[in-house]
Parts: sequence; structure tokens; C-alpha cells
Amino acid sequence: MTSNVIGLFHDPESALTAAGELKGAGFESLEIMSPVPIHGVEAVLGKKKSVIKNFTFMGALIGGISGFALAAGTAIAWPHPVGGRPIITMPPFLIITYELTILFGILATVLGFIVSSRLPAFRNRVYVPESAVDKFVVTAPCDDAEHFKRAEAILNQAGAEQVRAMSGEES
Amino acid sequence: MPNIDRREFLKLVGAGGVSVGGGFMLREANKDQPEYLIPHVLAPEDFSSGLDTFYNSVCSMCPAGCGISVRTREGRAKKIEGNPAHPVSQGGLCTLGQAGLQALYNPDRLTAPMRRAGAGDAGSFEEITWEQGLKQVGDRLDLLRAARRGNRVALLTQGVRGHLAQLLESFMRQLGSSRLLHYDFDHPHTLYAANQQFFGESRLPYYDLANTRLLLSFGADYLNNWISPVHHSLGFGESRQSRPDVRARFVQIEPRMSISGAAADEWIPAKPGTEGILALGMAHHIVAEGNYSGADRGAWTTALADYTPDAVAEQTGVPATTITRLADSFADTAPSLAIGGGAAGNHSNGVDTLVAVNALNYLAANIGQEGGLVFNPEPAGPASQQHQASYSAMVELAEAARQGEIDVLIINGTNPVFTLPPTAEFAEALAQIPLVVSLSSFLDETTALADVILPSHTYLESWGDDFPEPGMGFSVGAVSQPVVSPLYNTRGTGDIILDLARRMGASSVIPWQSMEEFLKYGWRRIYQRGDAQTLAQDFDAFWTSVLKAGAWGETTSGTTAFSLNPDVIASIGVAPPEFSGSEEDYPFILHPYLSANFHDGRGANLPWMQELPDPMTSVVYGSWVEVNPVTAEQMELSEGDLVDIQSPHGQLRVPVFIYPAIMPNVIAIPIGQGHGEYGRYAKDRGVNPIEILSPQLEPITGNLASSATRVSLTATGGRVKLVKTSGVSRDLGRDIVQHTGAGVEVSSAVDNSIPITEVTT
Amino acid sequence: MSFFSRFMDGWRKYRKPGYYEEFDYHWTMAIDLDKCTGCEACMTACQAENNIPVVGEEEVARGREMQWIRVERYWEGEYPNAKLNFIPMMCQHCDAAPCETVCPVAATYHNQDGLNAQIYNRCIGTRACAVYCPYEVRYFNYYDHGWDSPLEQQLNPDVTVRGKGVMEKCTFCIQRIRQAKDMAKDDDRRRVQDGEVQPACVQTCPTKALVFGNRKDRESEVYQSMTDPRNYRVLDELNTDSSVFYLKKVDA
Amino acid sequence: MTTETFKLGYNDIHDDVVRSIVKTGPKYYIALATAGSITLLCFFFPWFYQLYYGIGAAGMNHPGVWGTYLASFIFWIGLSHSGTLLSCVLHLTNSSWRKAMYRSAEAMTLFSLVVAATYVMVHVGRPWFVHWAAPYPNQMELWPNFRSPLMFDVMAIATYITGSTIFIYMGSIPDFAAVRDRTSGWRNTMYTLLSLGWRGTDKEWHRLHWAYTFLAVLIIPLAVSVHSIVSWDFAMSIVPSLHQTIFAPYFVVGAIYSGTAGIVTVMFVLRKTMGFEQYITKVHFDNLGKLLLVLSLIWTYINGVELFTAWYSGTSEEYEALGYKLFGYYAWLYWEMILFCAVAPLLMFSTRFRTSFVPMLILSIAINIGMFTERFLIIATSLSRQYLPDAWGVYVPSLVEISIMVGSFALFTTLFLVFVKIFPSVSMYEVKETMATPKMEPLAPASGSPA
Repeated sequence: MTSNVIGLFHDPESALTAAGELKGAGFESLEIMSPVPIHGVEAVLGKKKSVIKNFTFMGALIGGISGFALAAGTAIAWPHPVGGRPIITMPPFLIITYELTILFGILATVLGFIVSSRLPAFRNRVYVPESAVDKFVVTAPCDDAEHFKRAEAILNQAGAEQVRAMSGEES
Repeated sequence: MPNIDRREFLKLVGAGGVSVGGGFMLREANKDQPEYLIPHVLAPEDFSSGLDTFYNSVCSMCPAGCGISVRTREGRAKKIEGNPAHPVSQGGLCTLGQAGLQALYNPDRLTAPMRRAGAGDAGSFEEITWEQGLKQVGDRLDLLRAARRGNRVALLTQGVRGHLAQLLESFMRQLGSSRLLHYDFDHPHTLYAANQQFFGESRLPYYDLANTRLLLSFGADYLNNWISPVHHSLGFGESRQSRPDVRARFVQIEPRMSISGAAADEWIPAKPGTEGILALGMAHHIVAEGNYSGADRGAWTTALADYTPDAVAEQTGVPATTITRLADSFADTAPSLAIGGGAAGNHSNGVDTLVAVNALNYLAANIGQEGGLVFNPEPAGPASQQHQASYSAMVELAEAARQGEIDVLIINGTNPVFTLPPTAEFAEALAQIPLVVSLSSFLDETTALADVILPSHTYLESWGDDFPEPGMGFSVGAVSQPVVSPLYNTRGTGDIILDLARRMGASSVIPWQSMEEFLKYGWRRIYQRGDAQTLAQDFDAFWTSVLKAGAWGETTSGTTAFSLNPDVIASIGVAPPEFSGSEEDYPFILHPYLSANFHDGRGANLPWMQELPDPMTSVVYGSWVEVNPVTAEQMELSEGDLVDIQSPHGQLRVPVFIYPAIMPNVIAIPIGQGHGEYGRYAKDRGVNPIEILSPQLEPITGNLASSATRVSLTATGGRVKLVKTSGVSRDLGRDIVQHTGAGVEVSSAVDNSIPITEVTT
Repeated sequence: MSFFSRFMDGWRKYRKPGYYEEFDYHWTMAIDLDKCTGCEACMTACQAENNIPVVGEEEVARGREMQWIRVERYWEGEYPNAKLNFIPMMCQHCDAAPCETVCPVAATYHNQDGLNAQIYNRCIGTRACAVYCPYEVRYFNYYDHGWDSPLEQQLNPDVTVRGKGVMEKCTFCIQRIRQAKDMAKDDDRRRVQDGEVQPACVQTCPTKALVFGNRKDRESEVYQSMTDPRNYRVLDELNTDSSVFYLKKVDA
Repeated sequence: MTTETFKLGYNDIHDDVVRSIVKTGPKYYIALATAGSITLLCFFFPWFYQLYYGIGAAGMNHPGVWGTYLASFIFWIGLSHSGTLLSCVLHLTNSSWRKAMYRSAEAMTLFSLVVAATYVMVHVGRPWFVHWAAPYPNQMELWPNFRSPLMFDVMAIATYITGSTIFIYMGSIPDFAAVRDRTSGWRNTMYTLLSLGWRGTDKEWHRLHWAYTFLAVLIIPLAVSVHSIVSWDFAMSIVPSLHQTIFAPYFVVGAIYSGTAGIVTVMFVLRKTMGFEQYITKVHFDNLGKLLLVLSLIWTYINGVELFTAWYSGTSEEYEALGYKLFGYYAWLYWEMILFCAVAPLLMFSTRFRTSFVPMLILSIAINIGMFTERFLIIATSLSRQYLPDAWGVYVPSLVEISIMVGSFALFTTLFLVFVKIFPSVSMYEVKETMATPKMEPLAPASGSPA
């Protein structure tokens, strides 16, 4: 359990400025919770790079290989001549490959999302329901009252509608 | 919120995946011997559901007398195949013959003796024991015989040959009755008469299709149901393509294209009943052209004077050029063969027509020739031709019955109520007879009117034998043995007759206990004729060998020498056919023909036959009337339109089928459907054209001129869906059935896998 | 590792067609249209041999007849020069069969005798094969068909009775072929002799228009028919490479 | 950017959507009950009847071995397109007007696919063995035949169902979270699980965005491949008038066409019943109308090409098939199709027509009727006129088939009704995105207090 300071804002811009100043003041691991994705977060809280694309790519690759392996492998496991075609019939097998490529790609993407977004997490972490509606929330962990004072000041400065202390498990 | 750690969650998922995979690996690892899918097509070779036993016997589905070989397993008949050793069928068999199984296993068979119940409206019967039944009949016969009034007993059977025929004969002789009638609707009386008249013997010659080079068929549907269709088919195949150098040519002359017409190279529609005139026209040409140089040429010239091609063309509607062309090729090609029968024989001038056909053979010197017309020796076993009843004989019987001259009528197999036109009033006659006994295996129209039914075995359960008529140019015989034990409480016809004979105290003359015994007695005599071919040291060996082979033959061939009785020539001449009804009221000529599937109706109770598409029209389960396209157009008829067909003696309602190969003023209806009884598959299906036939006679034989009825056609406006299996019967230039000229073709080498199908025509 | 090596073997072996070239048999039928009279004896023979049900009038009216071999009829010309041509049509056992490729569960395949085999108990009834077959000789069991007792006593114990939802077709009487092969094996012959095995239709044909045998036996009657200059294959332009050869009708 | 949504604040959307889920009036239950019972009566009962007696209960015959079942299958697969497909395209092109409607569109995809899958079961002769078409190790050691176009179908459709399910789910996670906070009891638990504990942090948004984009990228080619493959079930055969190279594009276009029309219908219904007048507006209908118009033109063009090639080939096979299609037994259906799918859509050249709701509804339904006919004709006309004229025949659907056809629509409706009560049928956060983000206000005195 860590205690956090949270500030509710009416609009993204002030939330961002607040976050910026907090960061400037040396607060670590800030989070901004918002009802809609905000533009320009990265400018404030630094670039995020997502691993999802690697997942997708690897998934697709594995899918392709296993797809062809499935078609060709089963064909070899029981040579089953039909229609005077060769046992390993390229064109149709490539179609199977294609489909499985996509299937595995999709599944891997989901996996990537799960892993990288650290979901699912059914624990009471710091959360403000309003943030799902129309409030923009900035949270920062702060362990002692002195830090809290400073953070509160900064937030109010930035025009927070509300500033609360809230404790929750760290994400 | 439920408190699950994200890591745990992932762990769980992972664990799930791993365990599934692991499970699969484990299964793969300790999997026992794989069990492959074993469909029946790949049954293990030691797998067998029993042993086949083949019994050779004789087919009795039609009078041809083909040899059959029945496959049985665990005492059940599984399939009927042609007996390769039998000279008539030589391994082939027609649809009807194969469907004999369904006669044996027919759900509607009579399973036990029965007696008319109470007051007795037709069809309501009560079951009785054999003793009761036989006693009731036997006592009556005994009385009559004792009272010397045996002639009040009549025995009406389907055409049977061999020792059963002999048994019936001596049975009736013991009764002192002359009323023994063999009746088949399609028995070629006129053909026999014509041969009697021309060759002086009332026996059919052997038509050697296999070796002929040109066949002229005047109305004889020799591939479908004329005399011996399977054997003719064999000959057809032989002469068509089995000889290296020559391919026979087949010409069919008939008003409505039959199966033989379709198979022929040339189909010539001639006005119904004028086939004989056409034949004489050709004869005239042959003689006039000097293609005939016999001593009696003069006589012929005078006899044929009137039949100039032009005159004949006038009468027959066949162009003179065609006549001369055919005549020339007929004379030039040797051997050639002319056959006549079917509808051509069923006219008022039937006999003359067939005589004319014989004359044609005579003039082209085909008589006694291989590939022509070969005489048969006396059949080794008993024949029954002299007892064959014509239409008028049947009418006489009916008349006698009405006069109360008949006390007992025993009916075996035949179904006259169905195959006689109502004008014969046979059903009414039956009502006048105190005791009508039917030996039929099925409740057909006639049996339904019987007082006592003593159901006999089907031919697959009973003993019998047959001496095919015509022979193969040498005498042929075959024993028909039971291939399965009787299904029901029935008895063989022969056994029933023998039993009756005993009961009327004729056992001194007819001592045999069973048909089998009588057969052996008869065949012992054949054995004793001591033929070189049968090398068996004793009779039993001979008997078993006959049973095994299913056929017996003798090389005694008929006489080849033939001299024509001169005054026959003078008598030659064919009068124009007479039809019932005036052309004004009845513009069409009705052409009833034996259905390919049902023969004369006896096949209608076999589901296979009902579902088998008619070869020419592909119609199943029903009747239709064939109409020429042009006529149909004029009358605005299309397929399935219901029409009323009115003859001077009756009316039918049938759906129309547009038939491309029938003369505009002729309509054709197949015989065989339209049963009122005869089991679930036959009952109330289609119509029976015999019902509207006029009692037009062929004077010499008293045979029914069944093709000589005029009818009128009126659309009813009604319409039904004609049930048929064919979609569109035109190939629309898709070249599905390909043709080639008879010209020379370069044979081409073929490699193993894919043969070259190029043909230069 | 064995999996992988097996895969590589297959990879080398199976990328070309012609899997069955080294086998002993290639069953083939030749039909002489110049001999065929359209008598339909073959149809009844087939029905008797292969336990083909009688579907009844209503079903036929709905176009669900079941005969494995049918005789097709094509009229030519108009009266008085009308001609009727018959052609028996049954499964052509194509070496490049469209029906085989389309079956998702491989219920129909080409066996080592060059037969187009139909595995009834594998069939799930997609009916795709019937659509793909240009000869339309595949018949589907729309119902469970019955036999009025005691007609069922005639059923051939060597042939399965097909249930509803299954596709069926001509097998060249494979049960007879197998019997013949077993017999040949029993008396130590490598191959079945020519004429030793005949499908029901061939056996019964009254004009002997049908000929059946092993194409790979150069002496066989059927091979002679194949070399006959009259031979052709129906719908050959579709390259189905069928195993049923027809000999052209001769116009004379 | 739509003009209407400006007036609304984030709250209003929230209230509307959540209301649409939690507040359920009797109308809904009545609708659900009717749809459900129709499904039971017209879909499942006839189906069980057919299972018991055999496919013979349907009108199929020889050569018409395929019938309305397969036609319906294609129809539903077609309908499924341009749900997910469309929203993928629009997502990548980042066009805003879709955002109010795409969720219901994707739901449509999903349920059409479900119905299509059930149709496979209805179609085959022995559905109890249909699992043999799935590639899994089994003791028979038999694997499916991967050379079969039908097998392509199995793979493609399986993938497609998975894909669209995931896609619609991913898109709804934030909304689940939002609804979670407004609900209690079992609903709350359900949405808690569904939302995976989503908090809307900047990081989560970022990941979601990327995952979503990749999915979109993958699903577009998938969707195209699916209907191409469906078309190959026919085009890979050598049946005259089915064996055509143009079939794949033809089917894909047809699919998107009917799918788009389907969306119009669904949107209209949602708009009326769920009170989403503000979110689903003239603009959507206008844009969809334009899309439909283009599609109808392409469709007409391909049809023309098809006819022309058939006529030009001059072979008896193609010729007969063509003639049969235009003037044969089914001709009236053909012309009905032309009227509905080629002629009527021309009305959409007028903006007034496009932006008026009821006419668009009627047109969209007409189009889908026409498209169903098209699928039916492709099967019926081709199969009844093949190579051997002697084997030609006519196929007429039986009562069972027709009733199952009707029932399948009820099934679809039922599923959809269930959906609108579980999923936020309008994507809240994306609608919010389309609005102006709140502007900075004069500083208010700090009113927070330490906890």
C-alpha cells in the first residue's frame, strides 16, 4: 500500500501542466487518468514505447510457420491422394498458412496488450471513478505529509478542482 | 473487487496452456497402437460375412427361358445373374429377369391357401389349410371324373413348357377334359401360323442375329420382348462390333420407335399394318431386278405383280427409293435376315404379313443359312404349342362358362382378367363358374375372383424344367431347381397338380409323389436317348451335372434343306389392314406395346421395375401416351397434359408424353400398368390400354389384332407432373454421345496412364 | 526429431503428382455405345448388387432417384429422322477427380487401384462433391431408406446399407474386386487375371457392351478397347482424366 | 466532426449509454420474448425435425444438392462484412463520423457470423460429425483435407469470428470500466471482470491505441480473404457459370454492399429504440448512403461483366446457364434482384434521399432482400443447368427451409437484443473524443483537503 496524492482537473491542459510541474518537482511515476486519450501526454511524461508490435510480428510469424506445418505435416502423416494432385499441394496450403498467420497475429496482439498494459489487475489501485466520466486526474505517490503538501500546492496551483490523498496498491 | 493478482492470472493462463500441451504430449507418448478408420471398402481380407453358393436355374419371368445363376448366402437369394453356360442367355440377363428376386421376396405374396370368405365379394378371403383346400378341389374333380364329366373342368395356365406342360396334359387327359389352355397375351400365334404356312412346321426357327450382316425387322422389338430378347441382344452385340471385318446393319420398320428401333441404324416408319405390303414390295423389287434366280422365279413374278415399289410406297407411306434401296442391299448382302412380329403380327393381316417376311428371307436365300434363319430340331422335351390359346379360344372358354359348361376352372399364373380386353367378358364368365381355383403366387386381378387359392411357389422355390422355344438351332434344355427353401406355406404347381391327381384317383397313371421325382423320370428318358455329349456313366451323375451346369444341349441340329411348297407362292399376298372404328370419329391408331419393365403387366408388382425409368421416355411409376410432336403442336398439347383416349370400346385418361419418333396419326401406350389388384406397388397406378382394345381378330389364328384399334384424342385441360428421371433429352451440341463414320480409322498407340483419345473420322 | 525427418522425407517425395504409379491395378471400364441398346439391365443389376434403395414415386418426382448407374438418353433430329442415343453414366472414377479435392474431411479419395473411393462412415454430408462432379453421378441419402419386409432379405451382405446424410456412388463393385484380389492372393498370383472380376453391370449386360478390367495389363480386354480408335471420354475437355471410356457409335 | 454533439457534455453521453443498459422498459422484454419465441418456433423446431428425418425435409434434390441453407450462409457471412471491416478501415483512416455507430456495426458482424456458423450445422447432412472438419489429433489418425475450399472456409471463418470478437471487446474495455463505476451487484462484478480493472491511465490508453491499430491492420485482409474463400467454394468447382475468376471480388463487393445496407437498417432501429438521436444522425446516413451508392455501382458493373463473359464464351454450357438465369424458371427472382440491387440504389444520388431516414431504411432492406436472392440464384440456377442435360433438374425450397430462413433473422435479432443490454452500444469514449475537450477555466480556490 502506498499513499498517493491525486488531483482532479476539469480539462486536459491544466492536468498536463500540473503533471509537468510535479515531474519537475521531482515526483516519480506519475499517472494521468482520463475519460479519453489525451494528446501530448508523452511530451510531459516522456515517450512510451510499446512492445505490442513485436508480439504481433512474432505471432504472425509463428502462425505462418505452424499453419504451413499443419497443412503439409498432416498431409505427409497420412498420404491421402485426392484429385490427382500432389500430396503436398502448395496453393491451398498457402491459403491455410495465410489464415493462421492472421489468427496467431491477432492472438499475439491481445497477449501483447495484456502484458504491456499490466492488465488485468483486480486490485484496489488508486482510482477515481470520475476519471471515467469527465474528470482528468493526476496521481503521484508520496510517502510523507511533507511531500503531500508540496504536491497539493502544485496541483491547486495548476487549477485542480479537488486534491485528495488516496492510498492504493501500486500498479 | 475480487482480488486476483495479475501475475497469478497470467500464471493460471500459462499453467492452463502448459497442462494442455503436456497432456497432448503425454497422450502422444503413451498412446497404444493407432486404430485406423476401417471403412467397408477396405475390409480386412480375412473378413467374410459368409459363403456364396450359386445355383443354376431357369428364369420364368418371361417365356424366353434364359438360364440364370442365383447367388445365395445363408439360404437367402441375393442376386440373379445370367448363367454363362446357358446357350440362351450366355451370362446376360434382362432387368425383369434380375428383378425375379423381388417376386420371391415380395411383401404382397400369398402366404397360405385361402378360400373365398362367406358370401364372397372379390378379394375377401379366409385362410385354410392345404388339406382343406386340396380336398375341396380334389373331391370335386374326383366326382366329375367318376361321372365322366371331366370335360367340365378347364385348366388355364400361363405358357409353360417342359415336364410341367406334360404333367398338365396327362392330368387333363386323366380327367378326360380337352380344356387345357396355355394363355399368354404376347404369344406370337401369327408367327407360328405363318411358319406353318410357309415352312410347313409350326415351330419357330432360330434367328441367327450373331452372324447376320443385315437385319430387317418388321415390327419385331427383338431387343426388348420379342421371343428371346436377351439372346437377340447377345446376337446384336456380336454382329455389331465383335467381328473384326464386318459390322452388321440393322433396319427397323415400325410406326413407333421401339428400343430395337433406337438401336437400329435406320428406323423406317411405315403405316401400321402395312409392314407385310412393304416386305412384298421389296420382294417384288428383288425378283424384278433379277436378284432372285430360283426355278420358281416365274411364279414369284406373277404373285408379286401388284406390289410394284410405287404402289407399295403409296400404301405404306415409305418412299419407293427407300424400298428399292433396302431391297437391293437385302439381296446383295449375304447373309441377311428379315424378321417380323410384334405389332406387325397383331393386325388383321398378321399371318400374311409374316408370311411375306418369310418370303423375303426365301428370296434372299437366307433360309437354313448361318446368319440367316436356321431350323430347329424337335425339342428334346415336351412342348405345348398346340395348347396355346388364342384370343378367340379364350372367348370360347368364357362363352362355355356362361353356358354353364364349366364346373371347375384351375388357373395357374396367367392373369386373363388383366390381359384380355373387357369385351371378352372374362371376369363375368368367372362369376358363372362354381369353383375357380387359382394357383397364383400373388393376388392378381384374376386370383381376386377365385373361390379357392392354392398359392404356388415362385420359380425360385420350385422344381421345373424348360426347353426354350426357339432352340438355338440345336435342342436345349435346362432344369430349374429351388434355390431357397420356401418362404411361406406354399407348394410347387407341379406338386399341387400331382396331389390333385392322386385325390381324383389317377395315381395309377400319374404315380409320382413330387415334381422332382417326375422331372427325374422325364430326364432319365432324355439321358437314355444316349447322347454322345453327355458322358456321364449313370443317370445320377448326368442329373447332377445338368443341375450344376444349369443347361443341357444336344448337337442334333435341324434340317437345313428346305424346299418351298409351290402353291404357297400363289397364296402370297397381304390385304390392307382393317381397323375398328371409322377414321372420321377416331383419327388415331392406338399402338399398345409391351412395356420394357413390366412385360405384359406381370412385372408391375416389383418395386425395382416400378422405379426403373422406361428406357425410351425415362418415365417411372405410371402410364403415358406417346404423341408425335407435330400432332401435339396442332392439338396444343404439352408434356403432362391429361387427355381422354376414346376407342369404340372404352375410354382412358392419360398424361401426354411428346415422343419424337412416332407417326403423326399413331399414339402409343405401354401395357403393364393399370392394375386394380396385384399388390401395393402395382395397385392403382397408371392405365391399362388393353381395356380399350376392340375385339378385332386375325382370321386365321383367331388372335387378337391388338394394334388395330382406332381412337380419338381429346384434351381434358387437366395436367399432371409426369414423373421421369431425365431432365432435357437433347445434347445441345455438347457431343456427349459421339459418333463416327464407319470409315477407316487410324489406331493410335496408348501409353499406360493416359490413353490418347484422338480419333480421325 | 523423427517427426522432422519424416516431414523432410515427405517434402522430398510428395511435391509431384503420380503417387500411385507403381501400383498393380488401374481399374477401367469401356462402354461400346455401338452395342448399348439402353435396356437398363445394368441399372437393375447395380441396384441388386449394391443395396440401392427404392425411394418411391414422390421422391423421384422431387428428383431424388438413387440409381448409381443411369442410362441417359439424347434425341437427335426430328421425325421421321429422329434418332435416340443412349449412354450409360456412372461414376467415371476420374484420376483428377474434382469431387475428391473438395471434400473437407477426405471422405472421398483415390485408392491405389485407381478407384474413386467413397468412405460412407467418414462422410459428413456437405454434398460439395456432388456439386463439383460434372457427371452428376453422386447420390445423396436424403432420408434413411427402408425395405418392405421381407425384401430386405435380398440385401447384399458385402455392401453397407447407407444411412441418412451420406453421399454414395458407383464403386466399380469394389467388394467384388476385393474378393478377386483375395482369391488371387490365396493362390499366389500377383495380379487378378483379366475377366476374373466384373462389376454387376458389366456382368449382366446382354449385349456385352460393357468391358471391365485392369488398364495396366496390356493384354486385358479393356486395354484393347482403350486402344480402339473409336474411344473417347465424356467431357474430356474438363481434364477429369476419367477411367471410363466410351466407344463411339458408328453411323452406317 | 458532427455539429449536434457539440451541445452535449461528457456527462450526457454517460447517462444516456448507461441508461440504455441498466434501465429496461417492458418494450424491450416484449421484443426479446417475441424474437426469442420466433427463433424457437421457426428456427430450432424445423431444424430438429430435419435432424430427425434427414435433410430430405428440405427441398434439395439431384442435381440441386445445395440450396437456401448455403445461400443463407453466404448471406450472413456477407452481412458480417463492413461491420468490423468498415470500422477497421475507418479507424485507420481516423474518420470521426463512424465513432457513434461502429460498435453496433461490429456487433452485427459478430452475430451474423454466429448465425452463419449455425447455418453450416443446418446445411450438412450429418452435423453430429461436423467436428471432423476441425484439425485436431484423433484416434482415427485422419486429418481434414486442407486442399478443400470448404476447409479454407473453416479456417477463415474461425479466424474471423475470433478476430471480430477480440476487436469489439478491446474497443469496449474503457466503456466497460465506465459502466462498471455506475453499476452495482452482479452487473458490477461482470463489468469489473470485463474491464480487466481498466483505469484509463495514460499508459493504458497508449497500449490500447496500438493494440487496436494492429488488430485493425490484421482484420482488413482477413475480412477480404474470408469472402474470397466463400466465393471459392463455388468458383473452384467446374460448374458452368460458377467457375469464374471474377467471383472473389464479386463476392467481396457483394458482401460489403449488403453489410453496409445492413448497418443502415440496424442504425435506424437503434436510433429509434435506444434514443440515440443525438449520436446517430443524418450525417451517418448521408455518408453510408454515399458508400452504398458506390458499392451498388461496382456490384452492377461486375454483374454486367459476368453476363457478358458468359455470353461471349459461346459454349453451350455457359450459354444455357446464362439463358436459364435470365429467362428460365428463376428469372423473376433475377429481375427482382436487379431492381433492388442495381436500379433502386440509384435514388441515392439525391442528397435529400440519403439524409431522410425512412426511405434509407426501406432501401437498405430492399438491397438485402436483393442480395439474398443473388446468393440463392448463384446456387440454384447454376446447379440446375450443368454439363449433362439429361441430369438437369429444378430445385424448389421446402417449407422447412423457408421457416428456418425466417427464423435465422429472429435468431440474429435475439442475439442483438441481448447484446445491447451488455455492451455499451455506443462507444462512449470515442464519442467523447469527437467533442471539444473542456477548456481551461479561471482558477478556482483550492478546495481539496488532505485525507
